[in-house]
Order: sequence, then C-alpha cells, then structure tokens
Amino acid sequence: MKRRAVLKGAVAGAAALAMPHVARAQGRAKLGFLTWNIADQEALFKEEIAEFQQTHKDVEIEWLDKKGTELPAFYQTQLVAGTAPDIVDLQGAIWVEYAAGGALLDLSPYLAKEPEVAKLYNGDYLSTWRYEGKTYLLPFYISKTLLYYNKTMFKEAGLGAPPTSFDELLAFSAKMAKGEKTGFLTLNFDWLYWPLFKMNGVELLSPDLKKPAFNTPQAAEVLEKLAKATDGGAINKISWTGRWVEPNGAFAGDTVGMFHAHSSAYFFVKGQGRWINPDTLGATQLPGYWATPTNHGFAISKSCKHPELAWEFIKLLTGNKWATEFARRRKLLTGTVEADRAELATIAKEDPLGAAVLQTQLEHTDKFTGNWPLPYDAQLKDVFWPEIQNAVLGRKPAKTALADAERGVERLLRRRA
Amino acid sequence: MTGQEDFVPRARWRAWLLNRFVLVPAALALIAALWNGYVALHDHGLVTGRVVDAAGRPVAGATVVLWVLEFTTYVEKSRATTGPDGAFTIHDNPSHNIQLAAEKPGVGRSARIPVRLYFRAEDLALREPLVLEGGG
Amino acid sequence: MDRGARWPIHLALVAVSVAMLVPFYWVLKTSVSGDNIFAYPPSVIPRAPHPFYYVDVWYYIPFARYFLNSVAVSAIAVVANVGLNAMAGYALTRGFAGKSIVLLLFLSCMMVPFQATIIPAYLITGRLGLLDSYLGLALPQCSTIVCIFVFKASFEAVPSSLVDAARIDGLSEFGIIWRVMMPLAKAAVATNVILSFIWSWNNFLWPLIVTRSADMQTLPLGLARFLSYQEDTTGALYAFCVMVLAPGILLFLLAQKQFIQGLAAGATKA
Amino acid sequence: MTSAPADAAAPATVRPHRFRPELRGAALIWCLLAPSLAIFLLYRVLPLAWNLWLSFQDWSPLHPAQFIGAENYAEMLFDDEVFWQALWNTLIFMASAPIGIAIALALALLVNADIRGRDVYRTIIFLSYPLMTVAVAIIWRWMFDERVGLINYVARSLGLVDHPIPFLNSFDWALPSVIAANIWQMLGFYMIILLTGLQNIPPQLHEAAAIDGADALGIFRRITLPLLRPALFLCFVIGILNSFTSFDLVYVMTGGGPGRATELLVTYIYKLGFAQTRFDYAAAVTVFFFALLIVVTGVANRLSGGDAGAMRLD
Repeated sequence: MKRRAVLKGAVAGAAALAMPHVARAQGRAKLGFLTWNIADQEALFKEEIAEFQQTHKDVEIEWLDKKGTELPAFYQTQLVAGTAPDIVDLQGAIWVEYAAGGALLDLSPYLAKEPEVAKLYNGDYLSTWRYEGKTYLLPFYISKTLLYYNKTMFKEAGLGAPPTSFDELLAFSAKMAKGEKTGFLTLNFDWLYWPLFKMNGVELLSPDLKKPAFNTPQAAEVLEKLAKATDGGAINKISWTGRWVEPNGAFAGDTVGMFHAHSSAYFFVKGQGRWINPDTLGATQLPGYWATPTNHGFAISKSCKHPELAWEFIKLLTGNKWATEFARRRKLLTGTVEADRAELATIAKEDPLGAAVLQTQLEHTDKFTGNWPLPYDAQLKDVFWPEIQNAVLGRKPAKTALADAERGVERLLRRRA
Repeated sequence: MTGQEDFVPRARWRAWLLNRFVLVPAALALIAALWNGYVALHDHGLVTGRVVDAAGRPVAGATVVLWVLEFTTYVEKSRATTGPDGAFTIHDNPSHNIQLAAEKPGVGRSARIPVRLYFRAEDLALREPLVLEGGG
Repeated sequence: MDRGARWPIHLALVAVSVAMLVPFYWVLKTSVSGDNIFAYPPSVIPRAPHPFYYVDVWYYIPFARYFLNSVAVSAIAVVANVGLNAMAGYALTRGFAGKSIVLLLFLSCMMVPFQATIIPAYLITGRLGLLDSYLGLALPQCSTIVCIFVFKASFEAVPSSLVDAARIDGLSEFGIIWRVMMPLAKAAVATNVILSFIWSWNNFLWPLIVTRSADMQTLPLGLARFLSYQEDTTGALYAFCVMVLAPGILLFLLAQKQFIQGLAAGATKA
Repeated sequence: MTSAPADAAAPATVRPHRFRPELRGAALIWCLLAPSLAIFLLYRVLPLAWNLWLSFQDWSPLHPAQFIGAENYAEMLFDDEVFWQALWNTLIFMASAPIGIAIALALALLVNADIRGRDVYRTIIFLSYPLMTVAVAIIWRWMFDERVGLINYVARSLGLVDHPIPFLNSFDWALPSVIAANIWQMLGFYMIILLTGLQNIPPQLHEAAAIDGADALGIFRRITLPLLRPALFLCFVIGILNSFTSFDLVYVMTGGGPGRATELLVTYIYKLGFAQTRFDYAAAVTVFFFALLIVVTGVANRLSGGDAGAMRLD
C-alpha cells in the first residue's frame, strides 16, 4: 500500500513538473470546439471537421458538447485553467459577460477584412452579437419568440383571429379558461416573457442602461393584470414556474389556448401533441410584434492560439453549404440568408405549419427586446425575476415587488458601476 | 488486494471464489455474453415481409419504404420493390426503431406501421402483410 | 417490545414498506410502459409493457462505454478507499503526538462543501496532469472520512491482546493490519466498499467538470443529458434511472448484512 | 493492500528498547496516514484556503484578483436578502432532521421486536439510501407533479383535496416537499444506526426494569432513550451534514425555486459561482457556511457529551 502511495506521489509530482496542464493543448495545431447541448448533430460536426481538415491537413479538432445549464460552469473552469475551448457555442446573453471580461476574441477586424462574410448573415440577427460596437459571434442558429395558438380551443370559445392587443390577449385567455384548460402560457427564462411588458411600453432600464426604468404605474398595472389572470386561471401558472419541458408539455397536452415561446418549441411540442396539424395550431406574432431572441452563435476564445484557423473554421460552420445542411437536418433557421431561404422553400413542401413557424422568425426582426447587451445580465435576471414571480403569483402587491426589484437592481448597477 | 496468496491457505480459495460476490457478477457476465452472441448472429439488418391489396391478394412491384428514427424524427432510409409473390426484402436496416409503408400507384398505399426492435439491425420478418388501400 | 400481539407491528411495517417501495414501483412501471407523463389519471398497472425504452437508452448514449467508465472510476475509488482508510483507521487507533489535530482536521474536512471547491480542485488535478483520466476522476474520493472512522471503530473493537500476541509473533504493522485486523473487520470492509462505491458511482458535478473527451463521460452525466435534452421521452428517462440505479442496489443487496454491521460498528461502537 | 516493503516496518523485537520503537512507531503511523492526509490536503484543505483567500479579493475567471478587504462579507451580511433567505431555508432543512430521526426511531423499535421477516423490513426501509440522488430527485419531482404526480392523484382520489397541489411550484409547499424527499432517502440510514443502538442495550436492563414494575413507556424513557443517546446524536450530526450538502436534490427538483423558496446555501454558492461568475463572493459565503457547520456540529458534539460515535474526538 505504502509503496503504491509513494509511487503515486512520485508519478504525480513528475507529471506536474514534466507537463504543466497547458502542454496538453500544444503540439500539432489543435482546436477545441465546444457546443451547447446539441449532441444529436454529432454526425454533422464530424463531417464539417473532416471537410475542414481536407484544406487544413495538420489541424486537429476536438469536439465537445455540454448540457446547457452546465456549459458555463465547464467553460469558466476551463478559462481559469487556461484550457478554454477555442471555439464555443454560446446562447442568450452570457456571451456579453465573457466579451466584457475579455474572454472572447473581437471578430470585427476579421469581418472588416472580409466584408463579404458579414453579407452572408441576416443583418438584424448578426447585430444581436454586438457589444460596444464590436461583434463577438457569428450566428449558429436563430430563434425568437412568437405566439402559438390552439385553433380548436379558439373555435370552442367562439374566437376567430389571434389577439391584437395585451387586453385582448387577456380577454381571450379568460374566455378559453375552464377546468383543466387555461388560456395563455409563456416561457419565462432568458427574458422570454419580456415582450409582454414591452408591448405595454415598459422599459427595463434607462436608454444608457445605467438606471432601472421599470418601476412605473404602467408596469404595476401590467403586473396586476397578469397576477389577476394567473389567479383566475386564464394564465397558466407554469408560465411563472416552469422552465422548458413543463410549459411545452402543458401546451402539447391540448389544454392551453395560447403559447408564447420561441420557434425551437415547435418541434418539441409537435413531438408530443398528436393533435397538432395546420388546422389545429396557428403561429403568429405577439401583439405589438415584439419578440425576444434566443440565438446561438460561435465565439472564439481569446486564449485561442490559432485565431486564424478558428476563424476559418467558424466561417465554414456558418457558411452557406453547412448552414444549409444544418438547417435541413435540424429544421431550423441559421441566420445565414441563403441557408434559411433554401430551408423555408424545402420545409414549405413537407411541413407547411413548420414553415409558417419559421417564417415568423424572419419577420419584424427590427423589434427585438429583452436582449440588452449587459455584462451582468445573469445577475440582473437573478435580482429581477424572483420579484416578478412574487408579483404574478400573488405573493406580493405589484407595487411592492417592483419597488423591491428596483432596490435590488439599483444596488446591482451601483456595484457594477 | 494482491500479494496475499501466500498467506491464504488452499482451503480458503474455494471461499474466495465460490461466494455470491463472485458468482452473481459471473452469472451476469455470462448472460451478457450469451445475449451478445445472439445479437451477433441476428443483426444483418434484414427486413422481410409481404404486401397485399385490400382483397388480400399479393401485390407485385409495390414500393416499400423504410424510415429509421434519427433522434426525434423518422428519415427515409431505403426502398425495396415486391416480387411476384408480393414479398420484399430490405437488406440494410441500421436502426432499432423503424417505420414501414408500401405503395403502388393504382392499387393504393398502406398505413405507416412502426416497428420497435430489440437491438440495432435486428433481422425482422413481418407477421402481418402491408395492406394497400384506397386505390389512388 | 416483543410481547403481545404481533399483527399491529406487521401492519405498521408493511405500511411503511409500501411507502418506501412505491417510488421504485412507479419508476419501474413507467420505464416499461412509459404512460405519457401528461396523461391523467395515471394508470397504476402498466399498459402494454415493453422493454423498448431500455433499448432506446442503450443506443441514445454509448451506454456500454459510459457504464465502463463509471465502473472503472468506482473500482479505483473502492480499492483506494479500502486500502487507505484501513491504514488511516488503524493509525488512529494508536496514540501518537498530534492525533487530536489530525482528528479535528478529518472532522472539519467532512464539512467542506464540494461545490465550492471545484475550481481549485480542478486546477490541482490539472497540475497533477490527471484531467480527463480515471485516476483524476476518482482521486478526490479515494479516501473518505466517514469510512476511516468506520475502520477505526471496528479496529478498536479488536481485543488488544490479539494485537500484542501478533506483535510478539514478530508481525510487521502491515502484517497486523492485514492478517489480524482485516479478517476481523469484514463488516467495515463491506461498509467501505459499498459507501465508496455509491459515492463515486453517483458523483455528478466532478465528472462534469473534469471530463473533456466524449468517451470519458460517466453515467450520471448521461442521465443529466437525458434530463436536459430528451426529457419528453419520459419512459426512456425512467428506464435510464433504473439502469443507473441497478448496480448500486444490487451491490447493496449482496453485501447488506456486513454493510449494516459495519455501519453500525462505525456508528455506535464508541 | 500490497504487502509492505521489509524496511518499512521492521518487526518490533520481543523485548523492545525504551524509545526507538516509539519513534519508529510514530514515523510508521504518519506513513499510514500520509495518503489520506495528502488527498484531504489537496481536495479539502487547499481549496478551502483558496476560498478563504478569494473571499477577500475581487476576482472572476475574467479578470485578475485584487484585494478588497471584507467587502464581500459586508455585502453578504448587510446587503443581500437572498443570502439570508438561503440561510433561513438551510436552517429549516436542518431543523427537519429530528423529524426523520423520530420516524426512524419508531421504525427501529418496531423492527427491533422479534417478529418474522424483520430483516426483510429492514432491507426494504434501507433500500432508498444507496440511490443516486439525481435519480431520487427525478423520481420525487415527478411524484410531486401537480397534474400527474402520484401524490396528488392519491390525495384527489381519496378526496383529501379538491384541487391538485402544485407542490414544487408553490412557495409554501416546495421546501417541505424537498425535505420530505430527503427524509425518504435518509430514513433507512437513521434507522440502521438507531437499530444497532437498540441492540447494543443489554436486555437484562429491560427485564430488571420490568420486574420493578415499570411500564413499557417508563422503560423506554428511563432506559432506552438515555442509552440510545450516542446513536441519536450521530443521526443528528449526519442529518445536519446531509441537510447542508444535499445539493443534487434541490438542484434537480426545484433549482432553488420558485422564487427563492428552496434556495439553500449550497445551491446559492453554486449559482453565485457558475451562473453569475462571482466566485469571489461565493467564496465569502462558503467560508461562512463552513464556519457555521463547524459551530453546529461542534455544539451537537458537545451536547452528545463528545460521544456521538464517529464524531467523537477521543
């Protein structure tokens, strides 16, 4: 036993001296490639890597995939250890924090050097990757919120067209709610619920993003209405407590009238809801056309030793050929104009409903909200959301909740100033 | 725990080997081995079956399509055409979760029947024939 | 206690047993019938049971590979635990300078929340060059305090006359540990084996951080992926649960007698 | 265990000298301790020290550390309701340990009666302990489900409730639900320890007391409980540790929600570090957390007369 212990110690010591951990990354040019919970596309990535290696013989690419909630934990640990993957697929607003902290490579010079590259992508979506005038990611796949509605339930409630205003939204919901049935359901993570406030003219922060701007009579009114509707069963409680699976499952259960979610929800819901077809499910914009994007994009870590190679690689990933291929396999939009045009054309034939859903993603792309470029977005959410939850679930009067939230946000902004 | 053999009297060897901590895993290993053997002998990806029309007569020259599940969606994998006796054989089913349907212009098309297999590319002989209906 | 009618006792115990077993049954049932989680009312008896969810799980991730990894890591942890803990436990039965400090250190080590030590632990493992390796995965759990105390307790139960006799027979300390102590501490060994197995088998956060390459992943990571990604296929999810839980339960059922003795010894042989 | 190198421990001679064996013995003891100590040093002490240092810095993976004194602690204590909420929840969680222990004691008494199949009962009751906590969480998250959870189903069929209770989504029920799941998993563990405690009580004592005409309750109060004290306190200590460290359970069942209803210190630490990239602040909370644990277990140990089984310091 002792001998083993001694040996172990010696080996470990030797290893520590012989190869500091960064050494692993060196040798023949090697790129780490980390994706965000999309292991099902392993085949695609393997093909893309293979093609890349045809033109870059001596490059080795290590592909990793981590589950969404754990990817940040993994990436940050790797950052500390100095072994951050060179190319990372980031979602939502977390990239801003990394960008502001100097972990990500500014891609603007590259885009400036090769102006034709930027033209490949949908300008509005590309611009969501801009922080302080610099672009940090290229679009991998795109998605923004829209309003799904259950046509059958609309008929039963004697409703025709989808709502065109906030109050109509609530009124319709109330009409459809009875027993197990509820009228409206929204996703709530990553500010996906924010369009509900934006459409009522509520702003989260002052234009310079320095002060909270949400503690207004308007906001209070909206909150009160939402709380009332939730209490009355018009709005499904899961809106404020569920994350991804519960809301989708509930809507797929054919007991919810309207579902405010992004396009990714469509295939998830379709997979579960036998009832879903063009006559029973409608897809449209939320009143006011506001929508919160939740896009995935490829960034390059600053610690990358071969930024040119990494840049070449993400150009390949997001370029027309592979974006088209990816769009086809995953039936989604990539933000690469050509690919999306092709995909919309193809899917229109095999799944008109899916096409209708995807179509909404390219409309009103000038009305994004809930995607403020804040380096401390996560903390802001963490301060803000629980208070909103308190209000809509009727645990606090709207005004108190907003006041408390404001205090929290002010404190946060002060600390981060 | 090596290096002790010299201390352990012969008699203890039986105790060391013939106890439940050895036998149970051994039994499990054996079962696994047998199963793998069976799999190895039956994973040629063959799918055989018959296609008949609404009246139950075999249909020659009908196209049989095989879909396989890829994560969440079924994608078309391969096709086969029925012989004079209405029988067909697909040689390259890679999956454990498939759907089959047959079609012949003029005779009609069958419903898509889902089939689950116990392992990938398990050889499958459909008991029920695919029934073409609806003219078309 | 043991006088009077028995049936009320049986009644109570049966009731509790049912309460303890229902979740097991529910998982098993769903894993073979997969009644959609959104179906109400839930059926108590599985409708049309079939094993295909297990097949799906098997192919959804490289199950065999993950399983192998989990086994390898657990094996390392178990062997190391039995060895190191026995040594440490024996040492603690002897009086020596600084013993109380060591004991204090051990006890307080029990209370460091691992979630808060991931980053330094990761850096250290990196320094040792053990990232993404079985040893690196197992190392933090290669010795556990509770198990050391289990050994300590059961060694203390060994009559010192035996030890002295052995010493007079000229046995080395290791000889004493291996040939006098261990045979009398089977229960403690069983406890060590099971606890260290369970702990390393169930470990989630550490493998998540330390493993890079796809073929070093362990089963809990696979389970987590299911949770996040394939969550709609409930049947498969619960089949996965069964497949992940089975080994631990099996091991426990095999060794429960000694395990419980050992636990008890460590617990109350004060 | 490989047989030792000959020189590692020369057999002590029959009639040892005064002190040389002493020295050799001490050296040997430290050799025996070395591997375990090394592991704890690497994976417990060093990280803790790192946290201690970090708690006085302003640091994140994204920028270098700089000393900021006790600012993190100041924020934690005076400027962070979430911290207090998490602390409060943790204390409630901790306070729930006695419930489980009480149930376990009752079970132990029952199983201790010499009845047929007691081992079967014991096994069944213990079976939930070896389970992977992540899986336990998955199972119970679903048992508690509002729409299709078994508990609601039973409660509704029995007419106990007219509306299903959204256990994990309700601010009032979430924490109790998680605690219930935790008790379910720990019950068997407590029971085993108490059971052994019971079996270590010499039966003569009971008989003697019975002859003195004491009734069952009297015997239990005057003899069983006092003699059970070490076992009980061990359970309590384990319960505390467990309630402080059951991360997976909360993380999977509720993720700390709704709101902060089930936020524990340990989940909060994790979120601070990995969701908010505030490792420096998380370190401060960790240090506090550690101190709190030391104090609580220390007190428990004191109360148990420094004799809570494994917790005992000789």
